[in-house]
Amino acid sequence: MADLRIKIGPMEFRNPVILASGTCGYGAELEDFMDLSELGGIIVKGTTLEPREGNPYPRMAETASGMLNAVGLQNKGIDYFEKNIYPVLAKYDTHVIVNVNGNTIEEYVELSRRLDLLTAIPAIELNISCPNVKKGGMIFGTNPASAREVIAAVRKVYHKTLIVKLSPNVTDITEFARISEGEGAEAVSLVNTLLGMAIDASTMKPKLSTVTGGLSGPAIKPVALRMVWQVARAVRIPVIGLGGIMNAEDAIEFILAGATAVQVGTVSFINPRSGTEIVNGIEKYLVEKEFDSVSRITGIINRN
Amino acid sequence: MADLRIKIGPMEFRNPVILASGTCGYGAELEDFMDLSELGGIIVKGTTLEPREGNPYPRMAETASGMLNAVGLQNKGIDYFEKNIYPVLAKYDTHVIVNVNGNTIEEYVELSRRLDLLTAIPAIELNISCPNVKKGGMIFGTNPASAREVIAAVRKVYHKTLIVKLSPNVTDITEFARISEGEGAEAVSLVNTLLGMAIDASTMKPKLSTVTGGLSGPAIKPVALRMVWQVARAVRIPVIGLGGIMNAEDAIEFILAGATAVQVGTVSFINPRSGTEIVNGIEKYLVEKEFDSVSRITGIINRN
Amino acid sequence: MKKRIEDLTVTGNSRLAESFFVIKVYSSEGLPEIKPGQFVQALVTESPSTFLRRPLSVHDVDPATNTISLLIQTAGPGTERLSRLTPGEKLNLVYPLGNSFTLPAKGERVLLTGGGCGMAPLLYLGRKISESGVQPHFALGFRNRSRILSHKEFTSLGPVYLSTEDGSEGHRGFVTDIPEFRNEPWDRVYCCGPEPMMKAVAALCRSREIFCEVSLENLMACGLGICLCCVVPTTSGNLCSCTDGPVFNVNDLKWQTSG
Amino acid sequence: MKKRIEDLTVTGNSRLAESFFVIKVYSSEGLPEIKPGQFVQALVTESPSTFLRRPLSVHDVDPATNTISLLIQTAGPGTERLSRLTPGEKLNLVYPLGNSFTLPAKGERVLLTGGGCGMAPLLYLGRKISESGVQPHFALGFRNRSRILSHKEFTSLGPVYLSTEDGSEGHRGFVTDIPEFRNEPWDRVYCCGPEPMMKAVAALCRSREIFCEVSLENLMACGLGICLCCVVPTTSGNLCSCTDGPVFNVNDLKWQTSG
Ligand SMILES: Cc1cc2nc3c(=O)[nH]c(=O)nc-3n(C[C@H](O)[C@H](O)[C@H](O)COP(=O)(O)OP(=O)(O)OC[C@H]3O[C@@H](n4cnc5c(N)ncnc54)[C@H](O)[C@@H]3O)c2cc1C
Ligand SMILES: Cc1cc2nc3c(=O)[nH]c(=O)nc-3n(C[C@H](O)[C@H](O)[C@H](O)COP(=O)(O)OP(=O)(O)OC[C@H]3O[C@@H](n4cnc5c(N)ncnc54)[C@H](O)[C@@H]3O)c2cc1C
Ligand SMILES: Cc1cc2nc3c(=O)[nH]c(=O)nc-3n(C[C@H](O)[C@H](O)[C@H](O)COP(=O)(O)O)c2cc1C
Ligand SMILES: Cc1cc2nc3c(=O)[nH]c(=O)nc-3n(C[C@H](O)[C@H](O)[C@H](O)COP(=O)(O)O)c2cc1C
Ligand code: FES
Ligand code: FES
Repeated sequence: MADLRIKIGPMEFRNPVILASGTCGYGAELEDFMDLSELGGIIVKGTTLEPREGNPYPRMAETASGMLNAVGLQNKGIDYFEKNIYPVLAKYDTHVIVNVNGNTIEEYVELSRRLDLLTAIPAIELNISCPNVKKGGMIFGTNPASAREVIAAVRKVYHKTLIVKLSPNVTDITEFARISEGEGAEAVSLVNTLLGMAIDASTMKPKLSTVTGGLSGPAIKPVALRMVWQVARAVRIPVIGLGGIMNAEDAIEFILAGATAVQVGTVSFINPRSGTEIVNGIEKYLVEKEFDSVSRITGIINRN
Repeated sequence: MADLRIKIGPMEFRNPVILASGTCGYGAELEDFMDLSELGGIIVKGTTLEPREGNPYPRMAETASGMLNAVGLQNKGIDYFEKNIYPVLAKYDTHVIVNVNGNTIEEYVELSRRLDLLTAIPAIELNISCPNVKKGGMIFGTNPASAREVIAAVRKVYHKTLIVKLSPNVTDITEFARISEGEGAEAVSLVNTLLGMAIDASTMKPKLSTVTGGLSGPAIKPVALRMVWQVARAVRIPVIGLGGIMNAEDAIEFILAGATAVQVGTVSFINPRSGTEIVNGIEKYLVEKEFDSVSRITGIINRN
Repeated sequence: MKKRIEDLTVTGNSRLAESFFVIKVYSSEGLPEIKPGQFVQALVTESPSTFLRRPLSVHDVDPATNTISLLIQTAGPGTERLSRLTPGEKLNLVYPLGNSFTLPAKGERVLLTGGGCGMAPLLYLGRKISESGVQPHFALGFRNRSRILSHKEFTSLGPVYLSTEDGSEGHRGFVTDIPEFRNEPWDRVYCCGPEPMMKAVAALCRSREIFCEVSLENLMACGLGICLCCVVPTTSGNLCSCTDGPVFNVNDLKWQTSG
Repeated sequence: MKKRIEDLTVTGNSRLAESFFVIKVYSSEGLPEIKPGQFVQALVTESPSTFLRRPLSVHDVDPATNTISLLIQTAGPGTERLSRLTPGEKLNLVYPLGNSFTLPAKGERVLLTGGGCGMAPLLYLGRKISESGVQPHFALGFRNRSRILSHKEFTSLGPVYLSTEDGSEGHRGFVTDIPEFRNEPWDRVYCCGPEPMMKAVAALCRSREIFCEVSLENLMACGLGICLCCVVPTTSGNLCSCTDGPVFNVNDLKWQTSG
């Protein structure tokens, strides 16, 4: 038995495995495959103040060891969320975190304020890195001044655990991590998708209705791992690592690089019970290597 | 028969397929597999003023649909190049381009000056994007002011075709393309490798001696294609696209996105005759689609 | 009906025609209830360019032997690999997924129409309709005689009308050109096939006010309603074709706008 | 000697021991000249996690049947896939690659030593040495009796001395503990095996001033000298083990510094 518990700000997580936003719906969709209470937490779908229809179909293209998506934050808005989804989420025996999105700082702030009041949501993940919307999203996450402004504004109204989700589409991701830390975020999560594109040579057209989209899956793991390693050395707040994790070994690599916790995203499309399999795999690894807790291996490659 | 010829600055290329630097040695290594004169050109190994030993072994790690390398510009320096390699290259019936690297602006300038004198080298590719060296390299390619300075300095002493090779590890690659254009480069090539990393969970150690390295191969194709598309819309000079091209279809996608020419890199490790196969595949595609020249499809996805 | 992820065992793989084949897989756990129109998400192993699962309609179910049939057309590397499955190999499925066709009421006149791999869901649908005491009729369309798939099992359930584009067998033209389709007073039409076929069928049914359900084949990543990639514009906004579909009543689709 | 890229046909796949197997492949074009110590770069298909080719030593060559043998140990997904090759399948190779062992002069006393998949190049080397009129001796090391590979073909070429780490067969210990190795006046020692074994052999040979060549198994991307990933520090700087090697005289290696 190894101790898998980890802490992020004031929150204790049963284990370091969290389902990533936009890849686990509201959790219920995966309940046939695993017991959500065996996970560290789930981060539900990207949510906005107003309902959004998202981008036109086609929104998806398969790529080498990965996929592009251009969903564009389709969701029913916070009113619907509060009334119809929150009551269900409130019953889950795992941390439920909401991924917060906006076109403007005001929208981010208003949404965060509303979520601050929902007692069963102990944390939000501020998404300043969505590449699939014209306004907001990645624009905040790729400009240091805008990032600082939106994080500071949300921090003022949001009193629980604030996680900032960073974009990999930047020259120096540690700059954004330091800004997050400086503005009082309890943690950063990285990476969101890499901006990519696919073309169908036979039709001579882009495969996505939006031309560009977000690349996820194992293809991006080397880049994500590098960024997690860089950020873990640059800030003291916990780093939540993700990007291409397919199994426990991948998750462990992120932890060795310095991640306190990990998120699993695209893999859920291929193996809808991967979340709990990864929890079990991490435990098995620790036992085999004779570590009594996951914290013993966090960032171990940086220790000497 | 389709006309495959393309132009870059004053140079006419037989076809748009060029072997990428660092992945084709000095060309001779691939002559058993293909006739170099059937290619548009070859860009030989990254060259520096002084000889370099490169980074310690291990320098390579396989990743999902790609690989990381941390070669670190191992080469024998320009003196050796002039004496022993240039005479061989001078006999090739294809464009031979040298990939130019330095720790300092002075080194870039001095090397370019020397190459300006070598009549059989019609162009250089200024590598401001190598992620595998501590000094120089990507540092120039990720800071707009430094990029401008080094390009301007080289432009002053180099009178033939100047291609600037851009780094994908930036927030906005079009900025660097515009700087290259503004400082008088005849073309830009992109992308160099993405900065990545790999860890061996069993040994709990990084797989590369340098921890981080450059990611290449199909994994990065969606990102490379997106950047080529962005840059082709941002500048008027020709764009040479590369990153993850494995076959003619991939090459065509880059051309459709706006690339005037393409480079083939990592694929040569797996299929050492891919260069000419891609030339033939592009021709076949054009014939099937009834285009009389490759220029008819360049950037076609942007035309309406 | 709980969804599950399970390794099933291939018990058969038979070629129907150039590029079409039927795979049979056996569940040692015992099959769950599967409704007509539902689909599976198949994991393709040993195909380096196939990253995601592949959605495939349930072609037939034999509860007695706990066997599912899949009718597959080779379209690319994923289906190509599936075409080489041999008895004894495992096929990992996430299933059963999606909604289902609405069964007819007693006494209704129903036509099941489709072509190519769109025939896949129609056999099981026909079987269920037949079991409910209603006689299914089938209208199947093909490019030409050599592309016609064996349809013995359809014939055993009800009358089959054929069309080929070149008239080399059955009626010349599309399924919508089959006289029985145009002239008989159908109460319900069910359709699965290439998009142009489904749109033509939908247009015909609308004009004659016939109840019509189609099964869409939108690109899917998850099949579970968690990626929102498979959306289709409907009168109630963008819906997931993997959970709200793949079966839609054509009156709910905004086809006029999407293509 | 021109390198080529060619689809060869698998004509045999036999298991030698738990996780070791020998693949035979046939060249319909006729084999080029292959020197002992050279290797091939094998393309692994149908293994999604195997992106690069896999370097494998030439284990044996039969010019009469245009057949190459490869002795392979299952180490991960790539070799695992190769272990499932069946006769008739194609195996795409880039070959012949690398330098080769230096053959002994008439009358020299030569020992070929290795263990595990390091035995691979020693059979063909032994055959070539034998053909040149020199008697090869073999010293083969294994973990224990159950890991010993069949070595009939070695025995047919010359005396074979065995060691096992636990003494369950042959001499207890490593190859360097075999009395014949330690005591006989060898002129040349050739070695291929795990790095610790090669270092021990090299140390012994250096101390006794015996000519010693080792075949390195550095990680390779290209095998052609174009990626510079496979370097080994030598007295003449970093050299590519794929073109300047894989065979090196131990006196040229800077092993003391690299680990
Ligand atoms: C709900 C549903 C049920 C399906 N049922 C069946 C079935 O019973 N039998 C069957 O043979 N096929 C069926 N399909 C289609 C099948 O999923 C695709 O043919 C398959 O995914 C192609 O995979 P591939 O790797 O072979 O080809 P790829 O290389 O992925 O694709 C080859 C070509 O097919 C196109 N394509 C891929 N997927 C789809 C799709 N979903 N719709 C339209 N075009 C596509 C691609 O754009 C490409 O042009 C179904 C699809 C859905 C969504
Ligand atoms: C010149 C040369 C000749 C070789 N000859 C043979 C041979 O005749 N028979 C044989 O079985 N193997 C040989 N090898 C080693 C063989 O190439 C590797 O075992 C193989 O590439 C592993 O591939 P994989 O996908 O099965 O395992 P992977 O998943 O790639 O690797 C599994 C494990 O093996 C390690 N590994 C991979 N490649 C090497 C390597 N080159 N050296 C050391 N460790 C490695 C990895 O780090 C990992 O820990 C040779 C290697 C070289 C360079
Ligand atoms: C279909 C899809 C939808 C996504 N939606 C969101 C989202 O709403 N908010 C967000 O922060 N990230 C979103 N992401 C990004 C993932 O949470 C994750 O950061 C990314 O996919 C990289 O991780 P992975 O490779 O494990 O999938 C989405 C990813 C995918 C594939
Ligand atoms: C082993 C290796 C060495 C490389 N060396 C150089 C180099 O010296 N100079 C350079 O500009 N790019 C170098 N590159 C980058 C490639 O030229 C190319 O930009 C990159 O690999 C992306 O293309 P690909 O995916 O087709 O390989 C190297 C790449 C690899 C894999
Ligand atoms: S395929 Fe993912 S939501 Fe439908
Ligand atoms: S493996 Fe590429 S140079 Fe040796």
